[in-house]
Amino acid sequence: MNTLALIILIFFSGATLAYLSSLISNKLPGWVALLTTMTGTVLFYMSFQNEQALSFSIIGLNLEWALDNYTILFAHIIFGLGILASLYSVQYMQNKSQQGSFYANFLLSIGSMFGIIISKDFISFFIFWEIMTWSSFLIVVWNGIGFRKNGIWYMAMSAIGAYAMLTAIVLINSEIGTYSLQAFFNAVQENAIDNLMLVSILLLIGFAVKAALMPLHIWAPRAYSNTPASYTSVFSGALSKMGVFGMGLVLIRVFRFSGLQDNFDYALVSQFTSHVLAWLGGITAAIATLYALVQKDAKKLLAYSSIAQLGYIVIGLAIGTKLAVMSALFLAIMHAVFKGALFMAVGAVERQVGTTDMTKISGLIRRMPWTFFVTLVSIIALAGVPPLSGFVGKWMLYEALITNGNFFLVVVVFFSSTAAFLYSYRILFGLFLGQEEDDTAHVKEAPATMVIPMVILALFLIVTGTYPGIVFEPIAHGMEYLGFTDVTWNMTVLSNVWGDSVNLQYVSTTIGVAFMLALIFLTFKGRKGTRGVSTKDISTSGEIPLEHENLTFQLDFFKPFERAAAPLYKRSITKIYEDVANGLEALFDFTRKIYTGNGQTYAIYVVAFLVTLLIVVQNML
Amino acid sequence: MEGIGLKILGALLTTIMAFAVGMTYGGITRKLTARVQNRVGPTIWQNFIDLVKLQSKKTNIYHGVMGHFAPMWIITAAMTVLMFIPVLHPNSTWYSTWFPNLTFHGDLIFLLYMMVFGSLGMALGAGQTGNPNSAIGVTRGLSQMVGFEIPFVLALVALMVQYKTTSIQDIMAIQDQSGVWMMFSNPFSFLAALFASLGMFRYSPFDIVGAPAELASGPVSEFGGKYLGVMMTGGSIFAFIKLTLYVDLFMGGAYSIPELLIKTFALYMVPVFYGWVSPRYRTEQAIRYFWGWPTALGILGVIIAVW
Amino acid sequence: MNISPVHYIALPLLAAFLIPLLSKLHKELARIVPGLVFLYFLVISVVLMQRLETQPMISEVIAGWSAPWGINLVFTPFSGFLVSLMSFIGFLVWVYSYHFKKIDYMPAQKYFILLMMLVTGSIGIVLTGDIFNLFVFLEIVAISAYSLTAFYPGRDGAEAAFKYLLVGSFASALILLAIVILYTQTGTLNMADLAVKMHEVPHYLKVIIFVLFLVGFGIEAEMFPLNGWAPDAYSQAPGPIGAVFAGIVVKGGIYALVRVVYTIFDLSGVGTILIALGLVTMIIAELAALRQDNLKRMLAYSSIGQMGVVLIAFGIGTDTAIFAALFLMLNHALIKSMLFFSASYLLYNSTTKTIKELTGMAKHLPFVSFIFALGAFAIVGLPPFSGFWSKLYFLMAAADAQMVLLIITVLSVSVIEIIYYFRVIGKIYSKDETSELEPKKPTINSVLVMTVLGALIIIIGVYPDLVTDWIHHASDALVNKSNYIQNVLTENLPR
Amino acid sequence: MDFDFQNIVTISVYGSAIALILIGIYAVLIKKHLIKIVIGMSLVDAGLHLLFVAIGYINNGTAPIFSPGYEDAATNMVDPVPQALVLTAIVIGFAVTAVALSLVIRLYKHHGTVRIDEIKSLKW
Repeated sequence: MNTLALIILIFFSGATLAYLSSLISNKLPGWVALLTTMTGTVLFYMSFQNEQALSFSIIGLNLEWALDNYTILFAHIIFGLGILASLYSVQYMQNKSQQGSFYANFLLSIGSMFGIIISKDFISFFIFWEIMTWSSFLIVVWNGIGFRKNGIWYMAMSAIGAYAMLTAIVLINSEIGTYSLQAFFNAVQENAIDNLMLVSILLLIGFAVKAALMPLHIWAPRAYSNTPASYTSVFSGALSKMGVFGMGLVLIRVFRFSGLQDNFDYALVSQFTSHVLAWLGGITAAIATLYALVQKDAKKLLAYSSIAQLGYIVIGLAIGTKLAVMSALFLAIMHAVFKGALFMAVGAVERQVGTTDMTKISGLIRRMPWTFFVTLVSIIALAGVPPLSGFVGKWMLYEALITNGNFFLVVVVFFSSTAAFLYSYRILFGLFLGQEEDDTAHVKEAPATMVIPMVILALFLIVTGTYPGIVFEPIAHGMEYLGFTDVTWNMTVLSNVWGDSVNLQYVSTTIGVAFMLALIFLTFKGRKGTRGVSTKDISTSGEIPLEHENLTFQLDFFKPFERAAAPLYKRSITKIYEDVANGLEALFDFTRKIYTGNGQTYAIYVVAFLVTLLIVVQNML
Repeated sequence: MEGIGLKILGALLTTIMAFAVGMTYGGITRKLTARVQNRVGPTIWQNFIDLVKLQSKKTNIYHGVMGHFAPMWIITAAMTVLMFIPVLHPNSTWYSTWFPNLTFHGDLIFLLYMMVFGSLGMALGAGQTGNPNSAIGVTRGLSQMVGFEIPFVLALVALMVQYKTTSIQDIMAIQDQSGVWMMFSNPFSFLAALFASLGMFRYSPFDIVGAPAELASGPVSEFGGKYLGVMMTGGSIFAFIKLTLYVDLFMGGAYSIPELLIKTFALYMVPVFYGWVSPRYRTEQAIRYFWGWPTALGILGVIIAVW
Repeated sequence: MNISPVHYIALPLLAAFLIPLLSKLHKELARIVPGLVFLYFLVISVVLMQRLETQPMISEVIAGWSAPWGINLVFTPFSGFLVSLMSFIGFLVWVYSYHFKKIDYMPAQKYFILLMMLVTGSIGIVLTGDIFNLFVFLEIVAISAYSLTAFYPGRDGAEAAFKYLLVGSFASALILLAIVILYTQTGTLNMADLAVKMHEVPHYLKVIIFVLFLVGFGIEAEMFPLNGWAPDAYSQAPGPIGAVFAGIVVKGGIYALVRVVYTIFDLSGVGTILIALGLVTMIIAELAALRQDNLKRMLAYSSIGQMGVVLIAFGIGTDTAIFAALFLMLNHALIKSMLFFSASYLLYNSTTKTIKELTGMAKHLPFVSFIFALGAFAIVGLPPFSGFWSKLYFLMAAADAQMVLLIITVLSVSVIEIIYYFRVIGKIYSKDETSELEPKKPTINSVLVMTVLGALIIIIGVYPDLVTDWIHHASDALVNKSNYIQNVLTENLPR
Repeated sequence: MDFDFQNIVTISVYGSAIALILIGIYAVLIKKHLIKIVIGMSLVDAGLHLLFVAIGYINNGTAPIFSPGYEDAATNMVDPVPQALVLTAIVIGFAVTAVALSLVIRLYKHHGTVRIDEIKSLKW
């Protein structure tokens, strides 16, 4: 049997099995899920180097599945994160009810993500896309709380995206008579599609929803923050990358390498669209960052931060130069890693403490050191501070923007990355630093099966911070699939088109040496007699705080900044959407008043309709 | 082998010089400020004296791992940045013999990010001490940073876009060739950067981060002894770095140590002077300040650069 | 005994007559006999569909008069498709409602007889080849539908039934008038013959007749603005009857409309009218559904909306479009009846029947809630459930016809559909609060029915080829008008 | 010749058929009383039936029966089909009216009124 089909089958039957096993015991599904992801992953890694293809026909439509380098790149994200998340999940979900439905959807969404990337035709692409949507939707609403707020928006926005995509798909089919992706690309090359721009924009809308691009992002904060953390890491890490996956295909494969650049209209429109997208990405990043730093809930903060990070990725793809695309794909992978780790860490806090509200937690550093370590490393990567891998992606993005002449965009990006330090500090301080409260004194570190996946991700960030070439290799292959030729990369040196470069090995060596020197000095100087003190044991300007004096600082964390940036907070897009939705509903409510409930009115409608038709139709037919 | 040994020696020398210059400038500032305020003031060596005092004190308090790491992060960041910044002009004889440095080209983006590294460590350390005043100081500092980074980046982007390079050495070389300093050829960008430097040095009116009077020195309030000493060292090096960076970018770099000292001191006096005549801003006022004229100047600079 | 389409009509009529007598022997017979009839329906459907493999269609002459003089029943792949579907749904409804009024056998007897007549009438509409006969069957359907709507004395059934009747009587009057005019012009009532002689009719009269038919059948097909009765009737009739309305009765109306448009008339431009009407119907219905508090009314409006889509598909009129239309009808029949089945249990003890009362129902009724959710997923066209394929084909047809705006409109409305269906699911699965209602646990037979439907929806969704051949035959038969005429009129007509 | 008896009858039959239909429609659409509405519906039916029968009628035609001595009846007989159809339609109309009236009774019991505009518990 074909391995691709086998993997899909494994995930889908695993989903069924996980659901059924929950009827026996609530503990089983977690293990079933772990086993399934493991089998799938092992199967994939055993065979992904071989050429793989499968095609079959259903209801007269040809479906094709195949592996290529671009696919493999994303498959790494899906399987890597999938397996770690399912390992993490076993203990995380331990005491929760209804694990059957959770794990069934968990596996379904992982399986369908794999399905999306291996699809070489639009139909199976769309089918898997929708399965992914609804399975993730079911997890979003899985806890059954706040459905109206969280679930409906997700589903509605996803539906808008999916239907935009579906429109594009059927239009493509009506033009070229097939759903094959390859045929589509060929037709683009031959300029055989009349309304190519419409189709592309529709497709982009579809992908933009999943990539949470402004203004289609409003589902994301709620959806991300409402899912169990073991899934959120996949949701934000891998699932949102499906939007990136699709955007890459459209923006690069269609816009950049369509061979139609000589066609003036086409070039104009495609460039314009790319620019708009890039700016949308930038605005997304900026606004989402601003919203992230006023959040009180750690998960929500991370959710907004995900949106911001996806904004960077979209910018990279939209700019479309070699370096930009490389940075986008690199950031996509790194975002999957550090956001996966962060959500896991926050999930660990949630499990051990019971809440992710940062105004209620503080000072967990000594209680959960490993979790803190992971969070710290991931946050450093997220903030893009050297020597971790987040910096690599950021550097490439900046260089790409500057060398490409997008100088204002780079300022927007820089603004949002700088503001990102604020929320980075917020989450570190909010959860781990600050006063160690008595109510969290009993908290223990999360179990090993939860810590190990997080630590693996953190280590990955550290290693790729010095040797990003590990990740560049699959990216370069993937970019070749997209149409770039001779993509060069170096294991540890970053360089831009102007020839400027950064040698990461030097950087990390210097940092390492300096750090070690300082460490030795500080640790051994006057080490004897040093005593550790609690966070209560402080001197506020020489005053010793009283026993029950409140020393916790969590509320209104960045109030001064909020005040300074007040105009930017004034208009909430979510609010605009909600107003529009309410207005529409009122309009619809008015519409249905035509059904007055009086039988006679209905009879009058019949007669009136008859007369109207007689008049109108007489002229028409 | 010989090359590496020399390099390490050069690195040490650079560090020591940066430290000494930074400390001295701090001392001079204290003295000058006092004189302006009609006080006697400390000697200009007061910073060194303070440092010796701090290092000779025995530190009995251990605030936890982050508190322990915070000074290290600062000093690490300071040293690393120093290693990647051209202290002297590459063409100078001093450079090749005594300050070979570990520099490659001194990539600007890298430096921008590396400079944050220290603040982040500081913030984390301050956070762990549990003193709310420290955390408040940190949030103010970070917020203010978002403020002044905008004009600063705009200025840098203007340079990078205009001269199609992200390397400091290249920018210095360009100034060398044209014979015009960037502060004259790109005046708006220079002004924007200069305004940004006001925030960077955190003198009045942007000193609410440390807020000497009411917050017990803000982020560092819980640190003492060896920790505070190391932090001071790091801070001094950083002051030197910032000044050197500005000199490199806008004043054509320096060919010799005295030239460097003159240029940096001249630059250093700008925030100091500005501070003497200004009251303190609230954080949001500070941010608004940076997002106002400095940003406008920066944008103007970029537009001119692209033209 | 030779199996022929006549059995569809004759047997239930006989049974309806016999049931009161038989139930004197044993009360349970009143329940069992209709079931047997439905089962027999299934059997003859299978047999006749098989026979269609060898011959293009089965034209059954009644009372020895061959067409066009006598009344004949025509079993084409198209009508066969609908008849089988109706028989199947009818049978499921019977199984589902076997325990209906368990203790009270008199109402149960009425219920079953009326149910049987409802299904028979709809099947008759589809089978008959005679336009007046179609009218008669339409009236059989109507009268049983009125009675079933008013079945529960406690509810507002009578009101709904009266509105239905008021509008329905207009329908019958208009259709009758159309038939009268048609007869004066052509002198025949046989549909095939009518189609042949249609060109003799003056154009303006043709249009008038067409409009009369359109409005008349449009009432049964729930076309806007003729559908005011539908939500009332759906919500007031007993639960399973809602399924019958959505799954069977509407299909009869649509069939009649389509037969008139495609077979009898040769007017050009009808497609546009159908598209316009379908579009308006769909939009208004879905908008109305969005703000419904009453679950069954919501389902009814959704049903109307779906019928609008079917009309649009028929209006587009290409092969793909008709294929899509039939597929939509099939899916709608399966899914909507499943939704009605599950909704009746969800609302069992509720007095107001509002969505609000469903909060947290999933805790009490996990299976039924699951089925409802599955139905909702399928009806909004999420893959891999059966609704997806029909939607896809519909869109493909629209795209081939270059109707981009139409696609966008339909899909925008689909978003609304998703919103209101998922709201209900959200209520059901909400854990914020739970309903105080004591739900009735579903009986074993209803569980069976829902399982079968659910399984079918998933199976068709995963492997649509199971039914597509069938639908292809049906759509070919509908498109191929001359074939129909020729086959009905073959053996006779010394022209 | 213009105003012969047959013609007058024909015109008056058609006229009264149409009048009946119009009166019926008026009653259904305008009258608020349920019974009157039901009567209106019956009137529409009756008018239609009359119309149908009138169409099938031929002046001086014979009954549509083939019997000895009337072999040429086919040329001059009244069309039997409309009559057959009308018979069916009458039966249907009767059934519908019966159902309608029973519903009216039910409605009166349930709502305590027979005015259609007061029976609007199901709407929107």
